[in-house]
Order: sequence, then C-alpha cells, then structure tokens
Amino acid sequence: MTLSLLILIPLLGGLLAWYSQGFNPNLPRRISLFTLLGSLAYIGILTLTSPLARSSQWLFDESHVWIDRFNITAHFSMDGLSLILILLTLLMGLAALSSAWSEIDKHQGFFYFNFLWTLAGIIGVFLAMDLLLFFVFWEVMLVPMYFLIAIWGHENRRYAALKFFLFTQAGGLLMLLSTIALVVFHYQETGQLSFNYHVLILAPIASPTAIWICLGFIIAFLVKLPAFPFHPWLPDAHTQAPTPASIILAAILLKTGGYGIIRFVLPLFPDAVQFWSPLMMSLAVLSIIYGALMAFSQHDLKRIVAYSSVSHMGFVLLGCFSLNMIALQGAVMQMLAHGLSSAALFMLVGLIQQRLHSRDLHQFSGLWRYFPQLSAMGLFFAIASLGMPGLGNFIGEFLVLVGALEQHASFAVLASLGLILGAVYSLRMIQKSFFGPFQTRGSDLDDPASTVDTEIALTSTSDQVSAKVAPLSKPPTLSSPYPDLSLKEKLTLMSIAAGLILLGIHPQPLLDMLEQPLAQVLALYAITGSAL
Amino acid sequence: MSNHYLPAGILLSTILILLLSIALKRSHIHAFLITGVGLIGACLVQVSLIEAPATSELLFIFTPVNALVSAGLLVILVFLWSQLYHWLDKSDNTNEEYYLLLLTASLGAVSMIASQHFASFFLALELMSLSFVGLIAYSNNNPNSQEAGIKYLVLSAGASALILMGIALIYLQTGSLTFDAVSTNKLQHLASSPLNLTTSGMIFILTGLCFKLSLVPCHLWVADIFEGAPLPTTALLAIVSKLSAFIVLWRMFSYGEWQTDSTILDVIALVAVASMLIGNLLALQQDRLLRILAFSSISHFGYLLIMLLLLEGNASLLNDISFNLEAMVFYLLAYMITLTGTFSVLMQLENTTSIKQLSGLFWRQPLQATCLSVLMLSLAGIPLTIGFMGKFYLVAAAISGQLWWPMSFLVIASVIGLYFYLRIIMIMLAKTESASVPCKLDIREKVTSWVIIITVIGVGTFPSVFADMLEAVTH
Amino acid sequence: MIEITWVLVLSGVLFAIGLFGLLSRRNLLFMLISLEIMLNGVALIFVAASNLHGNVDGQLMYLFILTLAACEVAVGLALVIHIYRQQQDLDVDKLTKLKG
Amino acid sequence: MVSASFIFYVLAIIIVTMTMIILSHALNPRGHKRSNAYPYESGIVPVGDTNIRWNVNYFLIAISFVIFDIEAVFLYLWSLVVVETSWPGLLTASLFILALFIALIYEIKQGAFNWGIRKEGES
Amino acid sequence: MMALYEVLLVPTSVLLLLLLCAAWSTWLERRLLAVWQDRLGPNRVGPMGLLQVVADMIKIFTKEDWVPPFADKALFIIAPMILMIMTLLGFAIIPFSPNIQIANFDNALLFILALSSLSVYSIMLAGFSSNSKYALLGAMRTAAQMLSYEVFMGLALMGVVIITGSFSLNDIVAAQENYWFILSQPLGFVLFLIAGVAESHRAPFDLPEAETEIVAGFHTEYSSMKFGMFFIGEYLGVIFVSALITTLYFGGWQGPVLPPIIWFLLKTGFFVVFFILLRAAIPRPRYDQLMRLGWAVLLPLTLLNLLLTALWQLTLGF
Repeated sequence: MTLSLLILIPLLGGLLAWYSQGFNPNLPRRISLFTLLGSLAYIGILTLTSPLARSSQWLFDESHVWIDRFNITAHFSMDGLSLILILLTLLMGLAALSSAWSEIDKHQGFFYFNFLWTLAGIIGVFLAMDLLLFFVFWEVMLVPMYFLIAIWGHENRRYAALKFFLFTQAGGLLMLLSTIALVVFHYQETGQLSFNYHVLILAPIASPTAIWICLGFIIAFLVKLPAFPFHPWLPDAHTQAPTPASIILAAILLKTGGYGIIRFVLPLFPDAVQFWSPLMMSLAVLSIIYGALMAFSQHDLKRIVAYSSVSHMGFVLLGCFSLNMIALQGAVMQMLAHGLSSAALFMLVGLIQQRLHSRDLHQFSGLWRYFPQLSAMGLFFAIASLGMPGLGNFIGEFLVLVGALEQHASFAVLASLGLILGAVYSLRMIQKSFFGPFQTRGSDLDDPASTVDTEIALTSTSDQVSAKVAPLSKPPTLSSPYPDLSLKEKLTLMSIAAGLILLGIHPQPLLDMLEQPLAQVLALYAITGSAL
Repeated sequence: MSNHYLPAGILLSTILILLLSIALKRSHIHAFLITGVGLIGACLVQVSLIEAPATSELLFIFTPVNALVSAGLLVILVFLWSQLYHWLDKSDNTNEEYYLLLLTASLGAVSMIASQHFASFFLALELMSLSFVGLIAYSNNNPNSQEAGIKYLVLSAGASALILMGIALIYLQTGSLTFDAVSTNKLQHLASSPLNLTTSGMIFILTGLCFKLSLVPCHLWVADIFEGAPLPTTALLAIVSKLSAFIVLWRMFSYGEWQTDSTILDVIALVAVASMLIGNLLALQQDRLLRILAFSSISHFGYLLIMLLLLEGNASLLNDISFNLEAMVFYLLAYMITLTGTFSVLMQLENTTSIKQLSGLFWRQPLQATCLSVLMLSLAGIPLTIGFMGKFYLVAAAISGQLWWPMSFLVIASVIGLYFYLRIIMIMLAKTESASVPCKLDIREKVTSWVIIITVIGVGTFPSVFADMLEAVTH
Repeated sequence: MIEITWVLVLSGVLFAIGLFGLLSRRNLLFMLISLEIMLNGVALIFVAASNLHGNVDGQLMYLFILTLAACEVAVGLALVIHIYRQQQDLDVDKLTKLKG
Repeated sequence: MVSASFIFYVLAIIIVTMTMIILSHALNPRGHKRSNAYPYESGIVPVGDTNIRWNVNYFLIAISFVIFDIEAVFLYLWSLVVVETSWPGLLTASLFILALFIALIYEIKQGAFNWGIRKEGES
Repeated sequence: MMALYEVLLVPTSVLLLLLLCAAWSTWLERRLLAVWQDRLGPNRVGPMGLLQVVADMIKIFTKEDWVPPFADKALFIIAPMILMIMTLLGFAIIPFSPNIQIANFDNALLFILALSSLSVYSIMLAGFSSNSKYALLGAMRTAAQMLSYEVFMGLALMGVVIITGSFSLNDIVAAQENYWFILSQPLGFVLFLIAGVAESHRAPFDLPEAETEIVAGFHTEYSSMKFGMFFIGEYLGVIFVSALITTLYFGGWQGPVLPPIIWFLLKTGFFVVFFILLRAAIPRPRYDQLMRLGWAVLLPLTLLNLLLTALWQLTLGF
C-alpha cells in the first residue's frame, strides 16, 4: 500500500471535496490544499524514512493482482525519475491550487474533484509499471482534465476541450493497439503473457512489426508532448483552459509524453528506436523552430506561452532520441525546468487576465507602471524560459544540445537556432506587455465607452438609463486601478523562481538521482555517454 | 427434455398465465407482477444453469456460453422490467398487453440464442420479430409509433424472406437443416444442382441478419424505428433483438463451413468496416438522442463483426481459440449493459428526444447527468468503464488474429464516435440561463442510477470476477 | 420428375417478383402481398428439395413458412387498417413523420 | 397419382358449367331497352357508392381465421400420427391447444366477436 | 372395356346424377316444407309436381341474361362458375360404393377442406363484382361466416382421422366395418353437422342470403342461369355435406343385405331430408349470435373433442 496510497490520497480527497461542497462552498479548496500537502508530506516521509536502496534502480515496488485473465497486475514502482516527476506534479499542483483559489468561483466542489483526480491520474502514470495500468491512468487523467477545460474554460472552451480530448484519445487508442500488439508478440516469442514492464523489458521483441508497434507508442507520446504535426490541440487547450488547468497542462501533463518515451519507448524497442531516431530528431527540430515561429506571430499571451511549450518540448524530444546519457539527463532537466517556468508564466497570464480581462498583446502595454511586482516576475520567467544561463532551462537545453551534438551534429545546430528564436519571441512579449506607456484597449474594465456611459448615467436623471448602465462596470479608482500581486501569489511565484534558480546553479544532486534510472534505459544501446 | 428448457418453459407459462389473467381481469399491477415473477424466475433458473453440463439436441444446443448470454439477457430484461411500470402507467394506452409482447419477444430471444437448427432459429426469430412489431406500434395514438411499426414489419418480413431463401438454398444443397449441414455435407455435391448454392445461400442469410442487426447496407429506416417506437421498446429492440441475432450469426458461423469461405469472409470484413464508419458518420449529423444511439449501435455491431473473422484464426492470444469467443461475449455483454443503462436514464428523462433538451442537465440533475456521462464514456470506450474492457478484449483478440486493416478502421471510427459521445456530455455541461432548481429524484430513480454507475464503473475497474467467469464458461 | 433447376428458376422468379414489388410498390397492402409472393417462392424450394432429398424437413419448413405468412398478414393487416383510419392513405412514401 | 377418370371428371364439370352459361346466354331474349342501370336498392335510387366502411369485426374475423386455421393445420398433422407420437405427442398437442385456447378466451373477452352495440370508448 | 367404364362412364353418370338430384332436391324441399307446414307445395306440373323442376329450368334458361353495367363483368360471370365447379369437384373423392369412385386420394380430407375454402372466393367475387351494397354486405357476411365455421369444421373431421390414422376416405369407410364412427364420435358428428349447415349456408345459418334482411345477399344482382348456378350450387352443397356425413360417420356404403350404392343413397337421402327439416324447424339466429356460437362455443368444443379422441385412442384404441 505504499505507492498506491499516493494515488488514493488525491482520489479520496477529490471525492471528499465534491461531497463537502454541500456544507460550505469554501471547504473544497481547503480540502484540496490539505490533500496536496498531505501527499507531499507522505512522499517526504516515504523517501526520508525508507533507506534509499542505491544498489537498485527502484526505490519502491508494489504489486497487486488486478485482471488475472491477462496476467495484468496493479504494479507500481518508483525510481528517481518517477520521484522527481511526482514531486513536480505535487508542487505544481499547489501552484495551480494557488491560482485556482481566487479564480474559480462556480461549482467549486466539482472543480476540485476534477483537479485532484487529474493529479491522481498523472501520479498514476508516473508510477504504473504495468502497460495496461499505465494506459488506464493515461486515459483517466484526461477525462477530468476535459471537464476542467470544458466547464471552467474561457470563451471557446467546448471546442478546445473537444479537440484536446479527440487528439489525445486517438493517440491513446494507438497506444492501446500497440500495447496489446507488443504483449501478443512478446507472448508469441517467449510464451509468457505479461503486461508487466519489468517482464517485457527483459526480452524486447524481435519481430519486424516492432517498428510499427514502436511507432504507435511514439505517436501517442508525441501527441501528448506535443511535437510538430500532432500539436494542434495544444494552443487551443492552453488558451481556453482556466489558469489552474493551463498550469497542470503545461507543467505536468506534457511531461507524461516525455516520461513515456524515456520509460517505455526507449527500453522496449531498442532496434525500432534506432530506426526512428533520425525522423524523430528532425521532428524535434521542426517543433523547436515551428513553435518558436508561431509563438512569435501570436498576440494572445496564452498562445505565446503555449507555442513556446511546443518549442521547448521539442528539446525534450530531441534529448530523448539522442540516445545518450547527457541528452537524456538534459531532457529530464528540461522537463522539470519547463514545468516550473511555464507554470509560472501561465499563472502570470492568468493574473493579468484577472486584472485586465484580456490576454491580447494588442490590448495593453506598459504594465510595469501599475504592476511592478507582477512585471518583474514576468520578466524573470520569460528570461528563464528563453534559457538564461544560471537557470534550470539553460541547463536542460544545454545538456540536450551537447548530447544531440554527439549523435547528430546537424540537428543540434538547427536546434540551437531555436534558442535564438526563443529569445526573440520572449523579448517581444516582454517588450510589448510590460514596457512602454500604460494603456489598455478594448478590455471590459477600462473601456472608454463604458466610462462615458457611466458618466452619462451619473449625470442622467432617468432611472431607466442608470438601471440599464449601472451594472456594466465599476468606476475605476484611479489611485490604484488594479491590485498588484497578493502575498499568496508572490509566495508561489517566488518559490517557483527559487526552484528554477536551484536547478540552474546546483543541478548535480538531481542528475545523480537520474543517473541510475537513465542508465537502465540506455543499457540496451551501444552508445552511452557519461554523466556530466 | 433436460432442465435447460426450464427458463423458456417458465417464460411460456408466464405468458399463458398473463394472457389468462388479462382475459379475466385487466389490471396493470397484476400484469406487472406476473411478468416480474416470470422473468425473475426464469433469470434465476438460467443463472443456476450456467454451470450445468452442455447438452446438444437436434434443435437446440445448450452450452455454458448460451446459458451465460441468456442469463445476461434475462438480467437486463428484469432491470428494464423494474422501470416499466412507472413508464407505462403514465400513458393512456392499455398496458397489459405490453408485458405480454415483452414476454413473447424474450421467449423468442432466449430460444434463438440456443438454436442450432434452421427450423428452431427461424421460429424463434419470427416469434421475436412479430412481437416487436406489436411492441413498436404499441402507442395507440402516436402516428410515429404506427409508422415505425409498419416500417419494422416490412423490414423484418423482408429480412425473413431473405433468410428463408438462404436456408432453402442450403437445404436444397445439403438436404439438412442443421447449422453444421454445410460443413458435413460439403463434399457431397448433388448432381442435379450444378451451382454451388451454399455460398449464395449464406449470403442471403447474412443479408437477412444484416437487416436484423441493421448493419450497413441494410440500415435503412433503423433510426426511424428507434425514434418512433415507445422508449422501452427501443431499448428492447436495441438489446434483445440484436443480442440474440448476433449470437445466432456467430453460431452459424462457427458451425458451418463459413469461416473457410473466402467470399463470405470478404463480405463480412467489408460490412464490418462500412458499418463502423458509416454508423458513426451518420450519428455525427444527428441531433436526436435515439437516432444517435441507433447509428452508434450500427457501428458497435460493426466492431463485433470483426470477431467473426477470427473464429478460425490460427493465431490467437494464449494459443487458445476460445479466447476469441470470450472476447466476443465480453464485448457483447458490455455493450448491452451500457446500452441498457443508457435507455434507463433516457426513460427517466422522459420526453427528452433532442440532445438540446439535455442542456445544463449537469446542474439540474447531477446524478442522472453523471450517470449518462459515465455511460457515454463507456460507449466511447474510455478506461475504467465496462465499455473499455470490452474494447480491450476485442482489440486483443483482433490483434492476436493480426487483423490489421480492420483495426485501423476501428481506430478511425472510434475517434469519430468519441466526438458525438462527448458532444452529449458537453451539452449537459452547458450552463443554462434559467436558474432551474434541481428536481428531486424519487428513490427508484436514484437506486437505478446508482446501480448503473456502480455496474459500469465497477465491472470496468475490477473485471476479474466477470473475466474469470467468462473464461470458465467458454472453455 | 421435374428437374430441380426448373423449380429453382420458378421460385427465383417468384422471389424476384416479390422483391421487386416490395421495393417498387408504394402501397402498403401491395408491399404485404409482395412479401407473401417472396415467401411462397421460397416455400416452393423447400417442398421441391424435400422431395429431392426424401426427408420431410422441407415440408415442415413449408408449414412454418405458412405460419409466418399468416402471422405477418395478421399483424400487417391490423397495422394497415389502423394507419388507414388515421391517414386515409396507404402510401408508404407519405409515412414521413420520422425523418432526421 | 391423379387418375384419368378424375381428369375426365374435371373436364366434364367445366364443360357442363360453360354450357350452362353459354346456353342461357344464347337463349336469352334480346333487344329490350332497359333503363335500369342501377344497383338494386329496394327500388329507390341508390345512395352513395359501395366503398363502405366495414365493421372492424370483419377484419378481426379474418385475422382470427388466419391464426386459427394455421393452428388447425398443425393439428391436422398431429391427428394423423397420434398413435405414433403417443403420450409425448399428446402432451405437446395439449399444450399447444391449451395455449391457443387461452388465446381464444383472451380474444373473446376482448370483444372480438361482439357485434352488438358497443359501449363508448371501445374500438 | 373395364378401363373405359372407369374413365368415362363413372364420371359422366355421377355428374348427371348429381345435377338431376340437385334439381329435384328443389322440388323435394318445396314439397317437404309444404308437408310440414300443412300445405300442398308444387303439384301442378306433372305427377305430384315432379316436372315443376323442368318448368323452372326452362324459365331460368330463357330469362334475360342481365349483366349489370356497373358490375365488373369478367368476375361477375366467373363467380357462379367457381361455385359450381368447386362443389362438383368435391364429389370426385366420395366413395359411392366399393367400385364407384372417381378419384381415390390419400389426402381426400385436405382436398375437401381446400375446396370449401376456395368456394369462399366465388362468393366474395360475386359480392365485389356486383358493385351493389346488398351484394357486398351479403358477401362479407358469407365470407366471415364460412371462414369462421371452416376452422372447426376441419378440426371436427380430425376426430375421425385420429381413429383411422388416415386422410383417405376409403380407409375411413373401411375402418367402419365393425361400427360406425357416430358411436365413437358423437360430439364430432354434431359439430361437423353444424359446420356443414353453416358451410352450405342453409337455414338456420342462411343469414348471408336472408331475404328479409339483405334481399338476397351476394346474388342480389344475379339473374337467369347465373342465379340458377348459385341456386344449384347450394343444393349440391347440401348433398355433398350429406354424402360426407354418411361417409365419415355412418359407414359410407357399408350395410347389410342391400347393395352398397343403395345404402349410400339411402343414408345420404336421409340427411338431405334432415337438412330440409332443419329449415322448417329452426328459426334463424342473429348474425352476431351466429359468430359467437362458432368461435366461443363450437371451436373450444372441437378442440376438446380432439383431445378426448386422442386420449381415447391412446388408452383404448389399440
């Protein structure tokens, strides 16, 4: 029950949150907070009290019989990679909770139910060592996520939610087919029917179909990642999702794709991966450049961040298929760093939207004047995301590039182009939004027309007119038009920033922790690099 | 006479008693109770027969699989029956005969599931079809119902004629009416009939059964019938009639030499793929719930049809040919359970025909909306629902049989299907302008909804019990 | 003895006539009649085949077909009368309330 | 096998009937102008046409006939082989008859053969 | 010569005899009715009015052969022919004596049932083709009545079949060597008798042509020989049912001393007279009473008779 408890806590917390709504509308978010803190505490106690078995890759292992008929087990294992990603999940969950705290005001119980179940699904994905179990969690995390987007999202939420779900489901179906095909071929070759990762990894299948099975897995993960041709769901989903959901999407959900490739694709299909590697690397480079270009041409802040995610996750893909230790470490590092920085950026965009009711770069500029703290944070994270040395993102991208250079120099060179483009769009975003004279156009709150209306209403004696116009807007208080960051928001952003800095200046413990799991992954490949 | 005949016997005597009681004194509650006693009795007996040893007679064959499927069917019928009283009590028709027709239809279905002879198959089929005509046209004052009834009559009679033609040709060729006549008499070609009549006979039968299962080239009018019939009838039609027809199709397939006839296999593969795609594509454009269900059922049977291609496949999971059967039965039952749930919810949401009327249901009646969402997810095959396990079995069997190209269409069709299942959920999530207060559900509706949710999620999450039973039954 | 092929041809023709009638006629009564013709075409094969093989299964099937035909006519007639009373028309093309 | 005498008998019957028709046609008086081109309705001018709405009972009788005549066909067969099928056959036939008998009771109680004046609301 | 006798002579003589009998049974009916009603009846033409039939014949042949312009002509003419043909065909399977029988069918009883079903067509066609309300109403009534009574007429016959195990009339007659089936089938006999009366729509079941209600029923518009054919057909029907009753329940041609054909004619004649007596003795019921009687009383009784016979046959029959 050690590991499954980790999944059960948020599941039960979610149910409790839903149920508690009937008593007090504010109860659900408190319960969620306690649930997340409880999970964190639990995982902390777990890792601190148990002796970290350095000799084995696996820190914890737990297995229950599930579906006897197919020898499917509920098998959970945790190694360094999972541990790090679960920690990321919980921490970013907290960040998302912080942004949800004030933003979500309708149907709170159901919101936190979905929120916690998504997190539980993601934790399950990071822990599941049985392929079917993995698939189940993979799909299960989507349904609550779908609800999050479809109910609490912005103006075009239905379309976005549907697109998100259809894309990931199509990928999921392919994965299901591939999983079963893998198991069937494995069975035919070894006579052992098992969906268990630990069993399958021992004897990678030799059939020529492996290439296609592998492709099925890769596509499923690429959709989630998302890489270039499979990305169209992402900008919509990110844009339309409520901020907490955007944070979860960008910070954690995308990482499951990278995790899947590292955990399953690489060790299970050594030959096929070699075969696909060039194609995948070129896709990665395409994603990097395409994402950056698209980010440059957007004027919706959330879309910019979303496309920058495409670009950044391209590095993860590049790292994964470079097939050496440095690149893999880089990829994981990039995943973490991107998780932190994009979460923070989405949160910031959410804050801006909360205040200005717009995310459109054309609608406002010069925010620095009224929101110095917010803008400073924005500046910091934008720079982090463009890969400023000393921060986590730099380490990740650098390691990936080094690793890729070892494998395919040309790809690395092209990918580094992405770095430059990244700088361009990040700086454009900063420049357009934070600097320059303060103005807002067309946003609800500061619409000149509405101000005029209000004036008319104030001067008019007609009750009708005032009754009609009065609810339109509150008269802006000129002294402090919009509040700057609150303490809670400040705290959250600061801790994320601290995390990024920590990753940037002292990544070594993390890299050490990753070494053993990644070495296991690469054990089947001839080329293995050494840790930095 | 083995005690395998007992469930059908119970049904038959219930029919007679009910008929007599209606003749002597009309009373809705009596009719309801008599039907219930009969159905539950038959159901219990059938469940206890699952473990009984298999026997085969000339007309009927009783295997554990049959027993399981019949038991599943009867359980579903009992479940539907439990909601019938409330539904019928509101209409101003006389209600007693509805139970009568329900019972005759179920008697037909139960005997059809066990038949292994063309004569018994044909009689059972007609018993069922003709009862359905009555059930569909039951609403006295509703012209839609009459129209659906006449359409069903023409369709089913046409289908019967086609099936009969097929049977006649096979009989002419082989001189026997048993399902396995084709395989045993294959070599003994008649001098007087130079044609090879068996293949054409099979195609006739297949076409007829396609009408009964409303598979693609024969899906004419099916949505009209679904929509026009009274709702409980639609449920029965979608569940009882299709389930039994499919079981019979499977048995004909596994007994005759059909599996080795490449023409037939090609036709089936084509029908399967076309049904999957066209069913889902047609459902995309629909705005009315029952039409969506009608078309989605076409595609689900398209998926199931793939299983027929596997019956004689040599590559199979666990090197075990009966795994395919297991997968088929699982999918069939899973789909039927989901469908039953869906219709139950629809029966609770009376007068809801268009999906627009579902708008905002999540905020009005959260329990029902949750229930319907779970069911839609199950139909779409999302994990942790029973529908997913069904799909898992299906895909596992199909991949073991290396049916790659139908599989690829399955993926495409599933994604299309996902779209309209999600659309229903999406509409329920829409916020309604009118601040409607949640309606109070009575205890019956609550219990029904919970039973559905727990079954669909429960079996979907922990399918082991079910799977083990299925494994035991199919071996 | 009449050769079986001729029987086959005759019943095939009957079946085809019935099928054609079913598809082309728009009047419900005629559609029902066409169905009967189809059934009788089939029944002919059963009787002939029964004679050919020297077993009674075919004749049994003939009886069943007869039963079916009777039941179909009974049910169909009932429905047709009902519809006629409601609409004063038996044209199946006018049954178009259910279109989607 | 159909005997020759039967064929001759059939021919003879047909010839006789034809003869009767033709003979009466040949012998009938012609040339009379008749003004009566109307159907007989007790000597008054006919009203309406013959497209009368039939009592629904006629249809019920027709349907009942179809059902019970088919029942009869099965019983014809059974009565041929009562001795061969012995007790099981009798049992089956009794069940069959019982079922149809109950159906008959039902039909009678439904008023299928009530031709008298109906109560309001009965169809 | 034997062959020629069988092929030509028997059918011809049977046919002629039948037509004569049918014709003279009209005379017989009128005379007998008169006797029972204390009057004379036709007694002017020929001795005891025997030649009345001939006079009627001449009259009917020379009447105007009126085909109404509003009728459907072909069907109008064919309808009476069908009735004649069907009724006459029935006699083909009656064993008049051991060696006087036109055709010996194995399925003679089915043949009879088929013929009686077909004669419904004649009446329906007559009614519909006349295009007259009385005719139509009469035809509907007749058809409904004949159909209703046909169901249990066939079933009533099956009692005899259960005992003999054959549909062949010859077998049935042969099986009555020791005792007549009237002894073992009294209920069956009564039922068949009633059904027979209704099938030949004689009084008291002559509602279809009840003069007082619907003029003449389905043959309102008929005249001349076509009317005559319906008329003769009716009497032929009476004779046929009598012959059938004789064959099935009264041992057919079997009887001591006298030659078989005489026995047969005697028995048949008795039933013809009985039919005429029925007309004189029993009033006509209402139509709905007739239908109810058929379905609600006689049909269940027939089924009961069938089961009892089977039971009897299985316990005592062998």
